[in-house]
Amino acid sequence: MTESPLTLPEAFSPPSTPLLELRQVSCERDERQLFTRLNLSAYPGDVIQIVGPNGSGKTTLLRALAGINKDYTGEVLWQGHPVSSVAWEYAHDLLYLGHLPGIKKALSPLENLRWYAAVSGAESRSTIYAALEQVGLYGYEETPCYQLSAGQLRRVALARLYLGRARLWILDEPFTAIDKRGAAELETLFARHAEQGGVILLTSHQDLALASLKHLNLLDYQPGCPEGRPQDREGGQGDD
Amino acid sequence: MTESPLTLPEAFSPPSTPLLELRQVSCERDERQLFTRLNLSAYPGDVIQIVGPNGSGKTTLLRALAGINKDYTGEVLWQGHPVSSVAWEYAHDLLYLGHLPGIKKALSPLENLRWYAAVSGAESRSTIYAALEQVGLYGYEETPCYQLSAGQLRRVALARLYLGRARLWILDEPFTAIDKRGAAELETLFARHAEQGGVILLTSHQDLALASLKHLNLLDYQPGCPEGRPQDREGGQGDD
Amino acid sequence: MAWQWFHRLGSPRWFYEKTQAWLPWLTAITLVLLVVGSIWGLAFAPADAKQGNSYRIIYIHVPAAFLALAGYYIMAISGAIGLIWKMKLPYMVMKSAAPIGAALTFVSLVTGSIWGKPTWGTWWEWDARITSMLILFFLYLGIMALQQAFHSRDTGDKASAILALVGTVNIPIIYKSVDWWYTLHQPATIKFVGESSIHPSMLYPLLIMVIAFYCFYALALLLYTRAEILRRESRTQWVNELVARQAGSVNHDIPVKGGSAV
Amino acid sequence: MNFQFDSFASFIAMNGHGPFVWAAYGITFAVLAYLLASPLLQRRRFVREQARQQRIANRNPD
Amino acid sequence: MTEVTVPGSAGGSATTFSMFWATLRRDLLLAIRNRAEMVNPLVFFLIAITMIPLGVSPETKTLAAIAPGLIWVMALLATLLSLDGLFRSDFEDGSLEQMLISPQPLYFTVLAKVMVHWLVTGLPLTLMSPLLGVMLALPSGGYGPLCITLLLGTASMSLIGAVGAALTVALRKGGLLLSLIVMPLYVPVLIFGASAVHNAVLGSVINSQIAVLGAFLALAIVLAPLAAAGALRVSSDG
Amino acid sequence: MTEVTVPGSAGGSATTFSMFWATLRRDLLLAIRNRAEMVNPLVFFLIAITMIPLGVSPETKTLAAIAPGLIWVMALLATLLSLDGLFRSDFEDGSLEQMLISPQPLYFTVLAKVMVHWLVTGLPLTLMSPLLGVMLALPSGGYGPLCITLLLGTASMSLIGAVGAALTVALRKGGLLLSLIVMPLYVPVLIFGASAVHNAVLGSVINSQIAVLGAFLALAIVLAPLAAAGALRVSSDG
Ligand code: HEM
Ligand SMILES: Nc1ncnc2c1ncn2[C@@H]1O[C@H](COP(=O)(O)OP(=O)(O)OP(=O)(O)O)[C@@H](O)[C@H]1O
Ligand SMILES: Nc1ncnc2c1ncn2[C@@H]1O[C@H](COP(=O)(O)OP(=O)(O)OP(=O)(O)O)[C@@H](O)[C@H]1O
Ligand SMILES: [Mg+2]
Ligand SMILES: [Mg+2]
Repeated sequence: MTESPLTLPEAFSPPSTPLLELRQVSCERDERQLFTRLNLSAYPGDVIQIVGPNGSGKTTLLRALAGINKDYTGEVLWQGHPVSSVAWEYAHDLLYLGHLPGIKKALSPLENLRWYAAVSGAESRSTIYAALEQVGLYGYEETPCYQLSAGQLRRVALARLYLGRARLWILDEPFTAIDKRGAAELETLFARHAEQGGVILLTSHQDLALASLKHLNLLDYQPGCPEGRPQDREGGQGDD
Repeated sequence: MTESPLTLPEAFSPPSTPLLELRQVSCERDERQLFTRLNLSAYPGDVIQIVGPNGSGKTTLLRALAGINKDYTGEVLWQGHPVSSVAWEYAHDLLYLGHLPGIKKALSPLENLRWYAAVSGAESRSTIYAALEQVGLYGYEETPCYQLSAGQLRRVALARLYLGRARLWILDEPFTAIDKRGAAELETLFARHAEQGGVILLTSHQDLALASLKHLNLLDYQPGCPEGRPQDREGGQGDD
Repeated sequence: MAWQWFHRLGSPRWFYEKTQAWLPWLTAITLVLLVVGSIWGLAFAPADAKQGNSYRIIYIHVPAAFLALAGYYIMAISGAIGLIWKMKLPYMVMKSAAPIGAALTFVSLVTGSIWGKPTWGTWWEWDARITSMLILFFLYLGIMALQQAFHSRDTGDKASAILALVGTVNIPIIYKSVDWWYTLHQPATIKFVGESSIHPSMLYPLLIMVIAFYCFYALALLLYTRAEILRRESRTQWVNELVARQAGSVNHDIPVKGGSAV
Repeated sequence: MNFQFDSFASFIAMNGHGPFVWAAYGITFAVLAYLLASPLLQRRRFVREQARQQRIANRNPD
Repeated sequence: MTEVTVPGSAGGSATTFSMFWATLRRDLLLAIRNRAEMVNPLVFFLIAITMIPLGVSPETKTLAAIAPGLIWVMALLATLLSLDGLFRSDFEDGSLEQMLISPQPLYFTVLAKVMVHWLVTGLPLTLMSPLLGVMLALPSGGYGPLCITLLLGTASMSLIGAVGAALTVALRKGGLLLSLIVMPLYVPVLIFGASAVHNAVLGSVINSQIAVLGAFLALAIVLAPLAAAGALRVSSDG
Repeated sequence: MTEVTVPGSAGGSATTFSMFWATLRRDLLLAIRNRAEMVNPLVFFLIAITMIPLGVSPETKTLAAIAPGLIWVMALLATLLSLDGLFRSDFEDGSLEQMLISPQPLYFTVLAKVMVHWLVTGLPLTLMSPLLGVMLALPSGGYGPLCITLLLGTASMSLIGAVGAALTVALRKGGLLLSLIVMPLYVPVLIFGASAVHNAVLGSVINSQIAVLGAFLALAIVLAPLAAAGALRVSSDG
């Protein structure tokens, strides 16, 4: 449609152009400034954990980036282009998992995932089975989802990570209700996705073991913060 | 109403009679055995973390103990009496927080807590303010709850821990969506409650720093498990 | 002694094995009575002076209406037993009774409606009895829908038992009020024929058909309940053994209707 | 007690009320037959399905 | 009737009624907070009645003849539809669990919720009915009886409906299943209410109908919250 | 109309219609899975119609006169009430967010959902209407026109209602607010539909009314999903 030179995952953008870039993004809710002038450059291979205490605006930021809520100021660039101009490519390369799992309880995990697969490019039945096995739901493929526990339900949603081909993952507290082994497996998956040139933005109140992890602390961008700090510090580089 | 000699928190039951005791409790859902012949004795001062992978039956167990779902077999004793015979005293001494926070989004935290306070014995307005400050919601007392973030909403529910006088706390994943500082404060609160002779049963996939913590692993009580093990092991004593 | 019998009712297995022996007898009696009653009513009972031959519908219409109402109470009472004594079997009976009762209500509505065309010249009339029958039909539908709406079978059982009990309190009230409503509005043109005008030669086949419908009801209830027992106890030892015994024969020959095969 | 009709044909016609009477009886007996057949069919389907699962269980005993 | 003090509670004591008052207050507060939702049954009533002249016929004579019946039917539907949310939101946010395990009797909690429901639907509906009577050309003798019967009738309907709402609380889209369950139970109320208005228009005495409606209400106040409380315990465990 | 391949997707390609078909399939599956809920609008229709004689009068003459109008009004209400869940459950479980950020055009997703809605409510409603006609003593000339107008009318109403459902998706108890928004839009459909049946009973030709209903439908198919898609984007951000 428009010119977007690199759409195949094999062809990594060179480190000089970040895959996703935020320039001076600010957000307010009901007249209260949540964060201001946030800058962030995410290169292929980056896993960025957004941290900050409860109510600091992590979910708000992620929803803004996913394009669900559009009232922020500043620029968001996808491969150097404003997201609004490459909306279609951006949507294709995005996988967002929010607080809500997006799973129909009346359907089975298989049926739920089949819909997602059809939406994001047809996947074969066996891929879905494999994904469900990966998240530890072997044997539950046909169980209606209302019979699953909190963690199992969450795992159905997480199975989408094994299905899609999206390069940018935006995950809001993906570890909620997931047991330790499941969390470790997820981290392995994150590492693999990063290796293959993907970008992950996630929030979590837990510490991750991931080596390449970068942190973005929303507290650094609060309006009360000393003027100089946010500018000095390149977003996604700092570590707390 | 009936004879229950010790109802004041100052008068601790001597360690010989557990506050809460489970004898051979089994539970099945839709013909599938989740855990069988579970034994547990919780003495005043015990903090027991129930662990087990996703779908192992933690929530089911907690809901059964709270009296929300009654289809289990086996005996649950409160201060030596079957809970059904001391239902009123038990309900008075119980505080249950489930996966769902039980908070009305249209009301403010203050209004929500006032209802809970009235239900569990009248508390003054200032106590509620203090509780809200304790959970870090100072300044949000009158904000409608739909404007709160996931963690803040959870904190409103957790403020009930600072309000009630219940001795038995049953908490299903209380750390969900809570940031690190909040979690540490919660642990301090747990320690204090235990010191004062309370009992806490909780689930969480995170490790707690609490010194006196005991673990109950539901996997030990799965039907496939070697016969001897559950009996040998006194519930709440083992550590994994 | 009596209580022992009552508590045995709580055991689906006991019920299943006990009723085994009754089935052939019940089937035979039902079929004979149905055939005799129908033929007598259709061919040998005299024609009605006013309505001619259309009145012969009475031989199915009235028994169906009786059973529709009685069936509701059977259902509600088993639901109550289940709630009070926390037994499994009454719930299964209750669940089985609902579709049978609804079907018989439907039969009474349809046959009445068909009867209405030659007698009143219209398929439907808001007569008191008809109206209350229609409302009974809705009560049945509500109970069935509620039972199926729950994911958990136990919850569905208990919830529909509660609804059936609430309905029991209401049925007399509904009947009385509909009756009152109709006498208030009664259009002059339509009336059921006077009550006791029926001649004995017309009455005997009717009695036979009423008994036949009661037997039929018992038979259908047994069959439904037994199927339900198997489904609900499918994980138990005895059902597994029964299936293993059956497996060969079921695949090869067709089981005799209501016959001795299990 | 005797046969009320002159012929079999008039028995079927019932002085013009035949369609109504026969329709009523037909529907009724269809419903009654359904009420007997449906639990029997359910039972048969159940036994088949259960037997199938037993065979599977016997084949791979784990 | 032992007055029992909460163990260790500082000064206050949770009597059987504290839950009743607290729930009454909270639900009223919620209703006020969601003002826009509160007027919904009224608006539905109004619009449904407006549709009738459009669909049926605008002639005064026809309308006058069917007015008492249709106003009653539409009031019934409006009550019915507003009932769906009675316990639903408590179920969804977990408050219901908390009510179930509370030491206070559920009967009074249910009663409080039903009372609030009637205050915010049945009562305004009744107050609005004369206006709709004018729109449907109700003859002048009918207004008083319309209000009285609706006052008693909507209260009974709120109570009976609570049982249905409790049974369907765990079901998504329970709303229309609720209709199926509850409508047959509303038949007596509808019959006596509508015919009272009818008769009043024709000039008869309607004391007996009003007495019957009152008796219904008394029965419903005693039994319906009990049944609803039982239903809540059963169905919320979905 | 460039055929675009998903970057990196192995074999399959997500065309504009894949979402349409997938959504159609999923929603039909959901409807079948929730069979009991599916028949609810029908049952509502049936019961509401039953209430009318109880409230108004059982006399054939009275009923016949108001039958066409009331059947239409009740069909309208049944459609309206079933609309509430159209996007609600998707909103509550987070699927809606996923639809919004999907690369496929929202227009087709909405169209698929509305089609399923009509298939499981409007169509069966139409098929059941003759039965209710019998119960309300509708004169014989009215049955054909009743079916045809309901067929066209319910489809338009599903489409128009989708806009309202989209606007109210983020509101709890949106159901009755939905009525308020949508009912005025239903007025033309109701007037043409009911009067067509009326006239047919009286023996007039009704081609023009049917043509108007058809034109409405055509317009609604083009515009309503567009409006609904826009409304979803706006309102789901609550
Ligand atoms: C509680 C339910 C019902 C009962 C107990 C019942 C019973 C009876 C009885 C005993 C008769 C014979 C009347 C007589 O000869 O005195 C009768 C006649 C009749 N019933 Fe029903 N019936 C019921 C429901 C219905 C329904 C639902 C319909 C129609 C839909 C209906 C339509 C008729 C008709 C058309 C006749 C013959 C008309 C006449 O004798 O004037 N009935 N019914
Ligand atoms: N309503 C239900 N009907 C049937 N089975 C159910 C139902 N709810 C839960 N289960 C099953 O019971 C098992 C235990 O569920 P439970 O919610 O107790 O797990 P859990 O230990 O709390 O898991 P998690 O860590 O994911 O919260 C699960 O395997 C689930 O599939
Ligand atoms: N709909 C809303 N209207 C107004 N303010 C809101 C709304 N939603 C959230 N907020 C406010 O915005 C702030 C940030 O919320 P957000 O959900 O982004 O926090 P978060 O960082 O994700 O917190 P958590 O760790 O608890 O999930 C909070 O202080 C909250 O009060
Ligand atoms: Mg958040
Ligand atoms: Mg759990």
